[in-house]
Amino acid sequence: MSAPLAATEWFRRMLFIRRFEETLLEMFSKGLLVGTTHTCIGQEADAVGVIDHLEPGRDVVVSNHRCHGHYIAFTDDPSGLMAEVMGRVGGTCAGRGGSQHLCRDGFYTNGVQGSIVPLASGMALAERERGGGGAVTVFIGDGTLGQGAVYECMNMAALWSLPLLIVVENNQYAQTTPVEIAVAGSIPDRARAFGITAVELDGRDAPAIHAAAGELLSTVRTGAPAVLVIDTYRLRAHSKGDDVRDPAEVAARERTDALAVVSQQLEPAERERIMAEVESALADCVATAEASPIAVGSAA
Amino acid sequence: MSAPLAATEWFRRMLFIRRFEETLLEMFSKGLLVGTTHTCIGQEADAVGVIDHLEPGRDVVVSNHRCHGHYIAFTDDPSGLMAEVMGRVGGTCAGRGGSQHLCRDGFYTNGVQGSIVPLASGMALAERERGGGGAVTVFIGDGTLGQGAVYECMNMAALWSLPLLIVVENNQYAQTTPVEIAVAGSIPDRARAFGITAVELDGRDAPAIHAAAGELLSTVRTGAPAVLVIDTYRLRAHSKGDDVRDPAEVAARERTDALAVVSQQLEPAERERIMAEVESALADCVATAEASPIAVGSAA
Amino acid sequence: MSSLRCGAALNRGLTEAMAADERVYLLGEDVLDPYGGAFKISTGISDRWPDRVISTPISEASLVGIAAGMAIQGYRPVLEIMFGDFITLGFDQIVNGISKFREMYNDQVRLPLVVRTPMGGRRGYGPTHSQSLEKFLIGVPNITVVATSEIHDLGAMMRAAVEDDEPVFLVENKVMYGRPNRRPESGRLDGFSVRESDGPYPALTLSASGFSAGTATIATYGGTVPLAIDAATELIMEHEVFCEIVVLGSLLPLDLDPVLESVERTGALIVAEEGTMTAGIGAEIAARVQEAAWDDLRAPVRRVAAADGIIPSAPGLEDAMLPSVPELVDAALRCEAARV
Amino acid sequence: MSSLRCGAALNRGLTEAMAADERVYLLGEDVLDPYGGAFKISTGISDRWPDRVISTPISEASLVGIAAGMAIQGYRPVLEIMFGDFITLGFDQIVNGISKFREMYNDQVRLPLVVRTPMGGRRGYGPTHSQSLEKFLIGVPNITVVATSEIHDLGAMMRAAVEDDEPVFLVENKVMYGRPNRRPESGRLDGFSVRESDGPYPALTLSASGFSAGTATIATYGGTVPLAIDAATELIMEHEVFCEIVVLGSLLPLDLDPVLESVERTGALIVAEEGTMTAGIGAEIAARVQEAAWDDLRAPVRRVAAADGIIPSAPGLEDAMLPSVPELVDAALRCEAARV
Ligand SMILES: Cc1ncc(C[n+]2csc(CCOP(=O)(O)OP(=O)(O)O)c2C)c(N)n1
Ligand SMILES: Cc1ncc(C[n+]2csc(CCOP(=O)(O)OP(=O)(O)O)c2C)c(N)n1
Ligand SMILES: [Mg+2]
Ligand SMILES: [Mg+2]
Repeated sequence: MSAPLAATEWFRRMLFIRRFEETLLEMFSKGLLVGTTHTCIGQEADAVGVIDHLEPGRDVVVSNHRCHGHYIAFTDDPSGLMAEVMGRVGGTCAGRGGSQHLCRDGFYTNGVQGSIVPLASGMALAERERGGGGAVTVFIGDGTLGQGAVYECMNMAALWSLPLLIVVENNQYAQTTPVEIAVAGSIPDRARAFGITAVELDGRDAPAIHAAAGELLSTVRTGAPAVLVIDTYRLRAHSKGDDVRDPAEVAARERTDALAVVSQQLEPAERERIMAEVESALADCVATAEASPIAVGSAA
Repeated sequence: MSAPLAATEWFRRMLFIRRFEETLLEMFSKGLLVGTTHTCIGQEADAVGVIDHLEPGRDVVVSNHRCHGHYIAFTDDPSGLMAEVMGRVGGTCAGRGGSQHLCRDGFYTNGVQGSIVPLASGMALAERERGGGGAVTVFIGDGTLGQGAVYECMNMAALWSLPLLIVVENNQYAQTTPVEIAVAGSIPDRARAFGITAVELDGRDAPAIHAAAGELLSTVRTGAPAVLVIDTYRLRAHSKGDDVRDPAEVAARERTDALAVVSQQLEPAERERIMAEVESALADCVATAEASPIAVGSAA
Repeated sequence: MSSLRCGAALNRGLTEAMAADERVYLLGEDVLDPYGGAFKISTGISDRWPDRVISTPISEASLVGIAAGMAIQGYRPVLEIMFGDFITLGFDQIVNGISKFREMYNDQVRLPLVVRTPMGGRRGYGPTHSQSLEKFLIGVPNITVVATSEIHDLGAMMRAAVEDDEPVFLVENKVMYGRPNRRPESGRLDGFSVRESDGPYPALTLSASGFSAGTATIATYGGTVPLAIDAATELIMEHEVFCEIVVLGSLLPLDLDPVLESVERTGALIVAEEGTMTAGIGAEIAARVQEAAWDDLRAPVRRVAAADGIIPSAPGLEDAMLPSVPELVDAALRCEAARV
Repeated sequence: MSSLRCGAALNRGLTEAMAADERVYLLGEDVLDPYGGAFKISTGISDRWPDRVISTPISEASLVGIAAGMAIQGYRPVLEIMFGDFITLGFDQIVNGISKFREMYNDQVRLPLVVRTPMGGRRGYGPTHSQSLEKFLIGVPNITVVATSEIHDLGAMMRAAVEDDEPVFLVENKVMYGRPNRRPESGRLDGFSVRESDGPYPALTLSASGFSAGTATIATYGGTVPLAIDAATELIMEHEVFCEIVVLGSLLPLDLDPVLESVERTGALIVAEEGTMTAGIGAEIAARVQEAAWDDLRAPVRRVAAADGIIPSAPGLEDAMLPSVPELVDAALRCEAARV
């Protein structure tokens, strides 16, 4: 269980993810990118707080369409991701996967809601057998609780003592669908009914995410699967497209999201310094990606 | 909500189902039937107790592979079922469906575990829209709780106020698999986590099944889905085949099953009289079925 | 009508179907207004009939079964699956449910339901959001699989699907949505003469030579139709090779009469589809046509399809594996070579 | 070896594979001893390796994904799906997972897993427990689909599947399990000369005329093999018509060289399978062979398969819709008619 993160560290890591994704959106709006992308803007604390306890080589992370933050937090390979989204040869998957189909060093994503949970469970079974103390963390959204595979796997994870942490990023919406009309009852109780420990917390409190994830992961590693429900909010559209939410609702959350909270804790000079560092790292990342050739195939 | 059943009525209805299925097993062992069959011997009270509250024309019953008891209790067409299992033209589905694929007057079964729950949910949605106070009751086994569709539908049933009663006949085994190694946590809590009322009871107590089902169904009809978990026991093999359970375990349950309990409540003379009536009704049923021609097709 | 985009035409047809019969219900993810579904085909419907539109959780497998249950009980559900790639989640409900009930229950039930879904690539959505999986549907007995195209009367096709008493899987194409729904006028379209077969899901046969003898027939459907038209046009302009195009409406049941009639005139067949080649629509058509038109064919039936593999995200990689106009031109030129 | 039943031969192969590599794990419903799986193919394995056998809940969809996850992380899971009919539940995990990972992740992962499952009817199990659904698998890129038959070396085939670095779907046949696993001896079986191709999933070519010219080739696999042998025998005995039989081992990738070589000798092809005809294995084979062997064929490729529909429970109804020896004989006689 990693030590708590300093505010500067929270800020640096979350800001990098934020700026990375804002850059993607700008590139889309300029027509520089094709396809689609789902940003985790507003939810960066989930990635940073949970993944700080994980190590490539030992642990596995499985994620979904909204995966950039998780990828950057786990792999430290933002330029590979940038190149992937740009369809470059140097991308994480050489342009084959794109934004939501990534793979690197124990990090895997796929684009079909729910289907990643069985994959993660199988990986957790492998970790259990290997016995090296590794944990598998899978990130899903509130909407993905609609998929039956999630419950099939909760059942097996409990029966088989899998070292599996399911993080539910409840950002209150699935695409345009508010959680109230798609998720009945109680999310943590759904896990508890399978005999799985579940914790729910407010994602605006970044240190709370870090502490809860650390605690859960230490028991997960011993074979007690767990569910962490993070109540959060996505500040931008579902993908690049239109957003049907009330702008006032979004604006209110913009003022209180985890990055805003942490930012306020910093001295202005320190904040400026980190912002400058992040911009420069991001520029490097984009430059590296852009230096990679565009992926082209030979005709079938 | 129907009035409680008299012991004689319990005995007559359960015994008929019991003897019907014992007859099937005898016919199989004599090589008179082909294919497969799953008897509900030991679980008859579930069918009789729940379905006494249901009416063809108003309500719908959806069942699984272990469906004979449900069919007989709901449709009062045992000879159609007998003819179906015998592959006769006069069978419920003219021999097309066989033992586990039945359809008559709002009674439907299918042989893929779990897949009937969405079907039943769609039918419940239809009933809700029709607004005639009809309820849909779907019977599943403990093993079928492994299927994700069950939870997808619990969620939607709760969200959409479906008039759906899910009866879980927990007979402690799925084929050879004991419930302990296949079902983690608590069955009723799984339903409650979706905001669904759940009741669990001992299936040896037939009147308790009747009372609980009646009460649940009266709220189900108003759009509050419910789950009834009946802890029961199957006294014969999963299908016709071998049984890997401890014979002592089975024998102990044989002495205490609902039919044995009710039987003991009757005067010997009354018991004899009903038994004779049941045998004669069964003989009629078999004769009617046998009078129907064997189903044959023209070559493709 | 001619300036209406295909997506809007489908939406209009769906709206008319909702208006015509109150047993029609719309179910799907994010179908409520103002969003109206990820590709806007359901726009305006929930505002008008809030009680007959159900916005669902992300539960494709069960939704297919729920549609079946509603249909058996007398309703006419239209289920939108957001991306055709997710039809796989409902595959058990399709194969072991919808395909079975009517026949297995000895005709005691009907399943008047529609599952509509967008297929196809060329939008950079990557491996799990770009596939053309209708090939798996045509192997399922007792269902109807309809392929919409930009030259079909899309509104009529949508209405026909909703009015159909059998389960219909309506395959749409993402790129098509944004293109105009063009229709033949006085039997002509884009310089081709056009014949349209009867029935709710007609086939359209296009000929640049007034249905006189030609080099090859290109049988195709859906998103590959504009490629076939471009290829046929290029073949005329640059090679003086005349092809007929048969744009199929129904993929299952597969009524191949228009194809066989065309092959009688051309003596050669190319089947073009966007799905991966192996076990595709082209396989079934080739198997049938080589048997039924053995004496008419002067060359084997050829298939043009996506390469067997994933659909990559990067546009340059995606383009290379999806079927293309040059491949179609090339196939036709091979037929021309076999002719002389 | 010749007296071993097919089920026991598969069990022996699986046992050997478990013994040979401790990364091999067995997962499935009711696979524990003493039951050993519904068809006993897993018998004796959990007694010997209790820690490497996992009896699972009835969760087919997730189990396919779990196998994928284990495989990516270096294990070699063997997943038993109790009836092939339920492969539909795992279809999303197959199409959008197993089929994609290696290629989509730019070759960074491998998926050495086996999904084995019994297909086929003729046991009166009815519509949801009798199907031959392998036709849906051969449309999925990047997987291997292997068809076992009673004349293959089943133990070797099972071991090869488990040792394969690619995902293998091993199709077995329920009726086959109880029949002896017969093997050619000195290149002969049942009066036929036999040639076996190389590789882990070989094709066997049977000829009653020492591979001289014949009337037709019957390409088949799995549970239809004994029908083809019976039909070929009847054709010789009663009609003096000589057919070759090609028993395919690998359905995907589909190596058709043995079929093409045989067609070179016979000039005609019949494809026989137990699945329903439309979009079946026969469609793909017909499409390929008519193209590749256009000059060798003197008649169209014909298909013998189940009628498109449900598999009824009553034996008389089931028999009528499944492919039969008379249908095969008839198809061959039509080829003979085209010959003269
Ligand atoms: C099986 C499936 N159905 C539908 C989609 C389309 N889709 C992509 S993201 C999404 C919403 C997911 O919501 P949630 O799980 O809450 O994640 P969020 O987008 O809010 O992070 C949908 C419906 C999909 N990718 N997979
Ligand atoms: C999807 C699926 N998987 C497997 C089977 C085979 N099967 C038939 S009954 C059964 C056990 C079901 O157990 P349970 O739900 O407890 O019902 P019970 O047989 O005990 O009444 C199994 C595995 C099936 N029919 N469907
Ligand atoms: Mg969400
Ligand atoms: Mg049970």
